[in-house]
Amino acid sequence: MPDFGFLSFIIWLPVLVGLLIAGLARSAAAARWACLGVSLLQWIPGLMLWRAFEPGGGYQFVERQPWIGQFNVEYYLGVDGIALALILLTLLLTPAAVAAGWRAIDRRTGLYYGALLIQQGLMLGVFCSLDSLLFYVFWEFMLAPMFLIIGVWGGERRIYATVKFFLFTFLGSVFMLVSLVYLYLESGSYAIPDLHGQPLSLPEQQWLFFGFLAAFAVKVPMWPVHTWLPDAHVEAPTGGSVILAAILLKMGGFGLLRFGLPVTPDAAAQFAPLVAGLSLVAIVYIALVALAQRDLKKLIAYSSVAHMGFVTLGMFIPLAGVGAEGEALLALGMGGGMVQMISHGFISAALFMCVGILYDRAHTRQIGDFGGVANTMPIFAVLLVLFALANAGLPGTSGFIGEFLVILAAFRVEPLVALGAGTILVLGAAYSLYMIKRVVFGDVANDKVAALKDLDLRERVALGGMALFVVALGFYPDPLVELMEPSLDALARHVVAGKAGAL
Amino acid sequence: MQLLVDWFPFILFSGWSGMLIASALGVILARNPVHSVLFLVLCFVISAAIWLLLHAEFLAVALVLVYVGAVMVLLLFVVMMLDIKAERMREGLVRYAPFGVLVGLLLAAQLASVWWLRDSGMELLAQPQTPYFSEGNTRALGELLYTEHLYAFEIAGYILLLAIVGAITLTLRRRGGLRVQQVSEQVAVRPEDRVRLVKMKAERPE
Amino acid sequence: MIGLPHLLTLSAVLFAIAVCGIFINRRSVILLLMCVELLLLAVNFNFVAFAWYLGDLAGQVFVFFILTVAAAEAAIGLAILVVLFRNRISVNVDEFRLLKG
Amino acid sequence: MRHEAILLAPLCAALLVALGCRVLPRALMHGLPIAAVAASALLSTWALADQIGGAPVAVKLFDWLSIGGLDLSFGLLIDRLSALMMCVVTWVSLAVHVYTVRYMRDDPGYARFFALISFFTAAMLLLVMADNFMQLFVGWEAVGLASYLLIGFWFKRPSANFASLKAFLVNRIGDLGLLLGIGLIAGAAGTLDYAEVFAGAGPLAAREITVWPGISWPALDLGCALLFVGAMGKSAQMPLHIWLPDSMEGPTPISALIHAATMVTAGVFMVARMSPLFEHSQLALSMVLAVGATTALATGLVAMVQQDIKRIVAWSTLSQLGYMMAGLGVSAYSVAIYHLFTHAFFKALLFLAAGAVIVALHHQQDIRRMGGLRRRMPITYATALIGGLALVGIPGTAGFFSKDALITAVSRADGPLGAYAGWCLLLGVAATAFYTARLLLVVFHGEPREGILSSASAARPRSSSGSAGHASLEPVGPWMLAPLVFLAVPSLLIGWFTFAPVVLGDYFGGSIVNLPGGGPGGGDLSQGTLDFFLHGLYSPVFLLALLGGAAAWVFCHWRPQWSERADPFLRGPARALALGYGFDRLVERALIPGTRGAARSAADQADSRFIDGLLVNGLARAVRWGSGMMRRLQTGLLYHYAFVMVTAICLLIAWVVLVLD
Amino acid sequence: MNAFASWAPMYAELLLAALIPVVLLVDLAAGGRRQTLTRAVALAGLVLVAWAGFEASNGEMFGASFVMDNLARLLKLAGTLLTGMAFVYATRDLKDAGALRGEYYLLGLFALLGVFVTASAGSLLTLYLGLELLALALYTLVALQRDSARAAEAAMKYFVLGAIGSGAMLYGISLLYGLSGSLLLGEIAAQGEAGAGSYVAAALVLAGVAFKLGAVPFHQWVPDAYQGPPLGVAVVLATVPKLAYFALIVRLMVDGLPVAQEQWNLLLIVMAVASLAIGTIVALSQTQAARLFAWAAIAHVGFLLLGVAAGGVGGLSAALFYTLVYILMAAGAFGVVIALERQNASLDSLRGLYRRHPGMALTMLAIMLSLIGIPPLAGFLAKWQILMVLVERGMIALAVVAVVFAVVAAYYYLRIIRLMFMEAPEEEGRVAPGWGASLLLGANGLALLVLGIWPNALLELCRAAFAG
Repeated sequence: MPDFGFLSFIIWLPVLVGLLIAGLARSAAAARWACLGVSLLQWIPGLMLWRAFEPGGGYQFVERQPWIGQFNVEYYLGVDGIALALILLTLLLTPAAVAAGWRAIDRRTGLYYGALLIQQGLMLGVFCSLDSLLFYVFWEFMLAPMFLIIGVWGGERRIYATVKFFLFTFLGSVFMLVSLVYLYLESGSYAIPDLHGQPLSLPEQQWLFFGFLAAFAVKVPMWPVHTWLPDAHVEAPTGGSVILAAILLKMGGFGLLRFGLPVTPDAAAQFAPLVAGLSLVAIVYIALVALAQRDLKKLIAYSSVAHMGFVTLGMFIPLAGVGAEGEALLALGMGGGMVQMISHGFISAALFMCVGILYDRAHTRQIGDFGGVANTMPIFAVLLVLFALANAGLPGTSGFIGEFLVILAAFRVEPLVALGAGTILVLGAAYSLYMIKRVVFGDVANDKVAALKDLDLRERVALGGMALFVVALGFYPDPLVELMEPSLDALARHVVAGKAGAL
Repeated sequence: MQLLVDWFPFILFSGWSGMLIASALGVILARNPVHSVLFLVLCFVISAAIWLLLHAEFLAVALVLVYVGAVMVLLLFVVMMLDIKAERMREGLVRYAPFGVLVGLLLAAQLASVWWLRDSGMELLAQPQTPYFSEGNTRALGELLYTEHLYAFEIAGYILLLAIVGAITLTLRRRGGLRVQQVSEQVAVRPEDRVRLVKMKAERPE
Repeated sequence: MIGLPHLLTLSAVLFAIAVCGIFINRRSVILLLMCVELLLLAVNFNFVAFAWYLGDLAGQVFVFFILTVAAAEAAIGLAILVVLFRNRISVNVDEFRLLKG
Repeated sequence: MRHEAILLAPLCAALLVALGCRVLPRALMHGLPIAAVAASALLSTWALADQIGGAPVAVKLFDWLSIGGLDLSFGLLIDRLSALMMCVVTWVSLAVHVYTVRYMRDDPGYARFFALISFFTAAMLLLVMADNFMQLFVGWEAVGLASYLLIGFWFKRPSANFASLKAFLVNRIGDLGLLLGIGLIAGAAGTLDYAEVFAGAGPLAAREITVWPGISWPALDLGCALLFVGAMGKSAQMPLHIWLPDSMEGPTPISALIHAATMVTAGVFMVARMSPLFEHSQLALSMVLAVGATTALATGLVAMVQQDIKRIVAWSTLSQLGYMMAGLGVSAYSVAIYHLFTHAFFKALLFLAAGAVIVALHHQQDIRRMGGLRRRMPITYATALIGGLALVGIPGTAGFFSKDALITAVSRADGPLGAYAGWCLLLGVAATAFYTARLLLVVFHGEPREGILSSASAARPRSSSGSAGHASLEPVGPWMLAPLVFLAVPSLLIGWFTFAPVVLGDYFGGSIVNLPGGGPGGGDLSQGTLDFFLHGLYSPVFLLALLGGAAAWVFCHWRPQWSERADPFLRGPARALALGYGFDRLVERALIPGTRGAARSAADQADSRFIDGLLVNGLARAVRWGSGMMRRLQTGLLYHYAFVMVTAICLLIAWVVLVLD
Repeated sequence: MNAFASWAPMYAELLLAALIPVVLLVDLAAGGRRQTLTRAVALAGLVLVAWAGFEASNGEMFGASFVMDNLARLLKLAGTLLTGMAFVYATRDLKDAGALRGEYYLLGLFALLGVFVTASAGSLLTLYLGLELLALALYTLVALQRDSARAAEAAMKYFVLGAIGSGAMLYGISLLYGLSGSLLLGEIAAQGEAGAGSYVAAALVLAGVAFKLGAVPFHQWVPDAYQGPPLGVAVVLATVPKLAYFALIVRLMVDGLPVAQEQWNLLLIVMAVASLAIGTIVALSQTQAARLFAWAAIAHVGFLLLGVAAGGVGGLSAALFYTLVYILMAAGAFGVVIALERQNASLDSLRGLYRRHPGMALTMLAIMLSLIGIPPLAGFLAKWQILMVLVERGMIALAVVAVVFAVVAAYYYLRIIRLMFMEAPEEEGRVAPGWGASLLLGANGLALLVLGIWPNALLELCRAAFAG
């Protein structure tokens, strides 16, 4: 691949076009189409990146320029398999998010689509950054468009929700900033590879780890700092929910893989039981909470928390019991977590779109207001059932793989943890299918349901595409895993080796 | 006798100090603002006297001329002009006086104790160096002012200019601060000039 | 003999009186202006004392400028007072609490 | 390629029908799946033929993923065990497909139904042909999915929705066990490939798993127990059996295919498939035996008092699954699989016959409203009779060979558990005979109960189209009768050809492992088929069967009033049986409300009120309160400000003088 | 020419000093159109002053009582720029308030001269005079709206408290003089003798500095002084003087005090944290724009004092960067509120601004995000540098406290964003701030972004101000 800065291109194209749309778009249609066009156009460089990427080749497509010379901050981009997987996820799902708001967003359209595109660029920036300050820049600035998306186009309590979202995540990430600053002063560099290599004593690692954990745990979100998520989701417009659930949450997991584990491996191992324990609570307890929800979006939001619990569980439970085969085990767990993230990206995005479709038509999200949707919206019903089942971790859908791998990894360390995590098999099915039972099945419940219209072409394409990915990934995840595996292996080796001994 | 000669400045100083403090207290405690002003004048005069003991003759004279002669008169003028009466001040004063006295004593004690109790970084009771200028205080000051401190002198000029501009700006009223009836305007008034109907949403206080 | 500590103590006492005058006074604003003058007088005492003690005229020069500034300050202060009086027909400190919170 | 085709043909048919459900002509809607399944069945038979005298075939399909030292892939393993299962699955499926053409004729979800049963067939084949644990699990869940969707096929019915959800969730509990078992094996063996795991079973048996610091268990004891939990869920062993009776809410062909012949036997198949592992764990085998034997008797007794024709057969299925499990529990894998094999035919037959009756009676399912159908539906009656005889195990029928062999094998087991199991199975035979005879007598013999039907028909909307009584029986037609006949033949005769090689001989070869020191197995039950048949005529089993049948005849046909006279004595037990021992009540009154309550309190109290309300918003409120308080300090009074400043100056000086110095 | 060249370090002051009487005369002479003309002359003059600031060479004059160095140059240029911005922003508001007189510009220039003198002060005397020049100009400015009781009250409070503050500082200065025997800062620093007297001096000086900056517990004048006068005055108050006060800290406390920095550091830290906490928390419940900005300013002062407390070239340059960026943000924020044409604007007047003027709302968005400290806006870099020096000095706990309050502070900035974008406007109709103000506002917002993305030049300038 030539030296053309593909990463810069995919980051800045949407940001610039987004600014243009936000500032200049006079008609709603123009904003919409421009946004969709750019988000689809982004697939081309994405595809090229994927084709040109060599798994096992370390960081690739590296762009490196000095940025703030005085503090050795660089404009340093590059991707490994982990980042690339998430980049592809982002690229794939943005058009879906655009499509989700096609009709529902009827005021300040330009600003909305502009914000959406900017958001995409910033998210890609997070995944591409190899300089930790650059990472932080993208990471934080992401809050702004999302704040607007939820706050301007959200539901009734949108202000409460969006402020909560902003403050919660902001509070988490400032601790990360302190950690980064400390690391810079230790190593003299903000470059992530340098931070990985920086030897640190155990007490240092402990503090730094908590700094990182604060940022990423909120984003993931882990129990008990998850309460912003249901509110944000319930109030966000569909497109915002899609972005939020599908990509934004993944940054937490990505951050842990980029910083939490490799920079402070020994502390991560030391606190692994804690994090794994919190993840387990998230899985079991939040699944129960989801079971009791009456609002569709809240249900899916809580289910997101439970599923993201698998991500953190997969990353940390192997560390709690690293033995002779620790590297392999850690790679397994992290791989499970990564696949879970990708899969959850598609599934939750699709589920939120489904809810959005119902909401656009019936203007309610209460489960009790529906019933027998299958009678009036058969195609929709089929897709919703598919996604619900995928959400319940049915094999053959992508939802299964991550949970499967994580449970395998967990069992090797502690069978009882695997048992606890495995309850998602039952509880996940319970809340997903109980929802299906009440919403989709049964006789037509009321006039609202009777008046529902089935999916139009745009919705069919969007949801169908995602269904395709969910199933395809479920049956053939090998390309995805192959993409990430060398990076995960290297990461696992690095983490298991630890760094406190180097001092 | 020599003792008396040696101690005479000190005795003077002690007496004037006592009077100074007393009249300073008078400034803040007097019932009538006019009395306060007069106490303040007394303060300045006593201070000028003390400064004479310290070989600051020009400043002593300037203090009396500038302060007593100009500033204080101005003050007195304003007090008279605004016709401020001395009334109902006591209740507040009495209620809060203990705090005030406490804090005041504390502050004075702190500022002063430094020089008596601790190693302040100076040999305090050493002999002062008198006289420290040869050809008269005024001349010495003048030489300093127009050479070394010329820059400061110019700035001071600007400060005075500012004071003039400021005082005039704030107080000079060319236009009608006077409450004059404009009959024509009153006749020509329309309802919408006076009453504006504003739509307001009921809002919950945050 | 007059020692530096005596002078410094005197100025400290004056300073304290001036400062206290500002906050125990609940009557008229004009007293505040007087207290400010008193405050500057206390400082002047310090400078004069130090100049005398150090044998350095710079202290007296400083006092000269302080006097100048104090005069300017008095002018501005009185102007503000006049503005205030014109608006409120009062100089009671108690009544000036439009701005708070 | 032909091996892959077995799997792919029904899958493709399912996809095509699903995608084309709005455009395909009706003939293709059923034609495609039937052709695909037929092809699959023929190819399976070919594969079986290959296997007899041939070596196992392994086909690698594709790599699924490989990470952390774990290589997972899809592949097919066709050995004698799976070939036999493939034949069972495809042939029964074919029969059911054909039957469905008439059965679902008027249903709006015609295409959906065909798509789903074809999909089910493919999923079942995936499970059966798996060459590794992961794929087994995928198939396992896929058949569960098909079952879920088919039980809830009539999604407008609340009862069907409830039943499907229940089925899926109960199955998921079992699946959890299976998944954990797989996890254990992956951890202990480092691979999920059957061949590699089984080859390493010996060393695996010596390993211990630390469950909690300080507590260790032998790896295979725990692993096999967990796997068996999976089997309990899918094969509906007590106490995870509760979903199966309710699953009768689905259309009858489904009950025949999924909930009688194939899917529910997946657990039995799985245990047999894992025989190399189970053989190493006496504990797990004992568990299998105890659960199986208990289920066999207890659910058989329940079947005696049911009134719904499909539920009788469903409870009967539970009982028979218990028999199979019991057989597995004594290491008689081949016998158990053999019973699975024969049971598939005769139980599918019984279900399809029941379905024919139901259709004929305009979807009437209560046997108290049937009667005297013998003459009106002779073919159905004849085939049902064959199925019934086979189920009871009348010597000479297919059921006889498998069941008698099973009981014989179990009765040889040692120890109190063995004795308990033996008695359970024996008494179960009497119960089987009773309910089978009762079913046949009440439905086909006696007089038609017209009045009852007509009054009931008004109550049941689906049957309201037919006019009163049997006078207007809905004709069932050849599409339904052909499968009945097709299944009746093997139900009656197949034992004669297959008993010797499968049970007595070494048909399964290496696909099933019996350790020398293990249970009795099935190899030396008899000298030969005829010998076994003759012995059967004298065996207590046959005697008990006759007794049970006679009792049914007396109470249900000859002197029904006697049962009323016995009522005071039997009411209590009968009620317990009718309730299925109260498992459902426990679930409905304790488990579901309990979970719901826990969920509510977790959501409302712990999450909303405590974490979000008290901690998150409480903090925000506290800050805001503090803001209001501090704001008051800004009084607006000049002297307050000055006082604060001067005090602060005092403090500053005090600080520097006292602290710093 | 030669004679002229010898004045090179003072070019800016000379030009400004010349400008003031010119503006005064123009204002007197110009009659009816005078505000516009006065403003034009003042702005043109400021351009010249800025140019002179560039041209002026480093050096000392008048026996080191005047010092021109990199720091002074940077502060003067910033002051000139900010004064010009304030003039442009303020005009409309003052006109509405009936306080637009030529004297406004004149007093602004006086204040700027005060800033210049303070920034270049090399002796206690010039420092004091500069501060007083500035303070007297500000007192007058606050009272400029003569018919407003609020303005007069604010002016009186500011004046009296300011007198206490500068009195305390002056008292400290007198002690400094007495202890060292010199008025020149360089000589005082060289004494370097610590004793109880110098501690008291340091405490008093610190009190004065804290008062000027508005640090807790000397902060109470700030909200009242911001809220009382018209916004056009508040914008000056909030921006330009901060530069002088920063110079004051550096010249007097860092360079001048004979007491080692460690000894008053703790006090500074206590004040900084208290400012952060109280400023942030009280700002949460404010409803008036100016008052909110005032409390927020107190919090920001806490942040920059932390940088000073960390000390060293790093700490001071971080604090300088913070100051410069902060006043830019404050100017922009006031500029937007002024453009809304509401006297004593309550925050509600920002409602629905996006609908009334999208460009201005976006500008305000950038400013608010910058104030919160969201990268890549300049406000983030400012906070980040402070954090770096804190962590570098091992004050990690302080860094954590600072960022936590930054998060709390986000709440009230978010409220402004919320009002602009998520609420319906109180009144319809487009906001028309005039082309000059619009252009400048846009540039102001953009500057924050540009400085955030390409901060190297400013960073180098800030560093050069101390490293040289």
